[in-house]
Amino acid sequence: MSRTASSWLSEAAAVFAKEWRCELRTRYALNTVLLFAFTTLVMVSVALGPMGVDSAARATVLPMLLWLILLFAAAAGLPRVFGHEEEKHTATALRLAATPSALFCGKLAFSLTLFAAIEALTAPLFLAMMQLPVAAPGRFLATLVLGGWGLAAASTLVAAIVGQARGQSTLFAVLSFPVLLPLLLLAIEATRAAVGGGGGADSLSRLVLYDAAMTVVSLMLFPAIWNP
Amino acid sequence: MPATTLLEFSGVVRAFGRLRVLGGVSGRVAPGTVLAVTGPNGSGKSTLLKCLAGLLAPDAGRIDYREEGVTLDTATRRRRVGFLSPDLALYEELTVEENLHFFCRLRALPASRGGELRERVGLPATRRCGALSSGMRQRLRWAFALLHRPRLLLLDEPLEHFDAGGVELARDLLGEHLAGGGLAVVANPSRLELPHVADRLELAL
Amino acid sequence: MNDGSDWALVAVNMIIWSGLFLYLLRLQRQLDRTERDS
Amino acid sequence: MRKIAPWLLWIWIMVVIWAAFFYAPLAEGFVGQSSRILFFHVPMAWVSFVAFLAAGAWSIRFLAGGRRVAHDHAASAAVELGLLFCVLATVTGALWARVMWGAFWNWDPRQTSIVLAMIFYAAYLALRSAVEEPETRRRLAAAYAVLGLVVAPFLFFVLPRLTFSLHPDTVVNLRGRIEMESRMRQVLAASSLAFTVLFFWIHRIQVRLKARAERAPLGRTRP
Repeated sequence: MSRTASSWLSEAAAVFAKEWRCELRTRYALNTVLLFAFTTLVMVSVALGPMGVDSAARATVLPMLLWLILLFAAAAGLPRVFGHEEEKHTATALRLAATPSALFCGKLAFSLTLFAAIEALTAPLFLAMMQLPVAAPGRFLATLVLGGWGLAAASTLVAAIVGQARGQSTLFAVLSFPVLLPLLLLAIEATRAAVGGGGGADSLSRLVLYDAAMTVVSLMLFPAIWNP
Repeated sequence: MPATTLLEFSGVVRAFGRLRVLGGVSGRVAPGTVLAVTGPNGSGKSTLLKCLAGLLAPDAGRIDYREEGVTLDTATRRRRVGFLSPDLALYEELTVEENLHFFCRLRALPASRGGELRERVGLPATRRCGALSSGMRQRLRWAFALLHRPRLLLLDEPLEHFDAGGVELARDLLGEHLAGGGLAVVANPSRLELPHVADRLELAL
Repeated sequence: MNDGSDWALVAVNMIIWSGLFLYLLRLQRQLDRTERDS
Repeated sequence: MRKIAPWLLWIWIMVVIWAAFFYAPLAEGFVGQSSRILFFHVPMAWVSFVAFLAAGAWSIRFLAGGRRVAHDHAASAAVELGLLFCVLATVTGALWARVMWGAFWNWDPRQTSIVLAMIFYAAYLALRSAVEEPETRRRLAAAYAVLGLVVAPFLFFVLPRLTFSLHPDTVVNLRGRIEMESRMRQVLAASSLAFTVLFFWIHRIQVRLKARAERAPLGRTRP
């Protein structure tokens, strides 16, 4: 089995395809996450409502709400990315057949696309329900992409660690929040700038820095987590 | 068959917490032969096979596996061996064909290889693994283990859930593997009645 | 606003630091004792 | 030498305390004497950061260098000690905030980031207790500590710079560009060094105690 780049890429693609095929069959993560995001959205908008937050604070408070909703949606759907493999003993077959780095990239791609789906649904709804005008749509989109990337990368790595421990759901929250919160603060800053709330101009560059560091460290660390 | 292909392990120790499951086990398997590992439940058969497969790091001891004179490190060995065990499972929500196709892609094998083995072990293509009987699941494990034509087979309880037909299939598959110069370590091979058993390893509690 | 709390504050830090030092001594003694026993 | 070494450190500490009061001048804009806390609060935060870096470094050695148990002991001891210094830094920071701005806690970015660091490394200990199998526990804990090498610098240096910080940035910022009188800087350096020596000394002893506990378990073995 030569380790050419193309076979590595097809391995990662195979993992990605398998993840989505299993997901669409069981619809486990998708349902949980979308239901979760939607109910939180409704709750928040009912509680706060367009008039609930006075206009001055809107541009600073609402971005925080958006990202909290996205964070909790991620925490609902992403931790099982590796957990179900260990529980159902399919992890042994994967350890025998897959290259760790390709496996991680396939799983990361799945988390990214799943999270993109969450954002694609939640963000527009949030803006509509909150009637929040966006001054710089391009920057807003960039923040969603970069914030989503960081969230997915960190969650996938923590999911790999938690996959092999007891009491996974609580452990995932405990382990992932301190990793995700700095990213969240950056994303909120950048979102404020995008919505026109001013400030946080260089948050985008810090987001890129955090995402890159998180992705590189995850790739290097995953073999140590995955191999016995 | 040149002896450049050989599995040798010596002084393999493995404990779980303070429970010492393997206390310095040794053995040697040459091409075309089988090492039969027997012993009561909990004597460490599965643990030994997992260590040999590289799925479990031994606390002490040496595992040396050479293929055509090239010694393989643990990570390479793990992906070259054919491993079968009762707690190995494939994806319930995927069909037999999709499962085998997935592992063919992981191992950079043509999809036809999956189909070929599926027919050899007699499994329907489009049934979901979740809906397979335990005997059929065991046949699928054999297909998974032989998918990439491994030189070394590590079989833990290979006949579990098998009826007479299953035992017949296992004997043929293992016979072909050994005739082709393959090596095998088999735990609890009682009903296999293998002529090729060259060596026995009795594990005590 | 200076109601002497600044001195109290500085004193707390002194206490913390010497506490750490005593912790060091206690550990050192504990280690010597275990090494002597075995 | 072993007998008198601790007392050499004690003398050093005494000298630093004396210097903090009589050698270094008072910084302006502080309530009375409170600026002197600078020589104690800042080193505590600095040492907790050093501890977390050390834990990451030992974890890399553990993962890359044959997964030796001694490295795992060193990493977990560094985290435990780092957490202690992190708590102390947070407490002294809150006390200072109380004296300076009348409120113990105002979620100032620097306070937020040190608490996040505390949560992260408390999570490291939670992870260690959640995995029974010793080999897996060490491997996963080491991986998380290496992840900390990305998170901790971000928390200690990047995050506090995010929004306006009540913290007297002009006087105190860990990035080293400390605009202070040279004499204050000298005392701070001496104090930080003393704290760091104290950390590594306690750490060395704890590692040996951990190794001894694992070899001849006196009843309870450490996680």
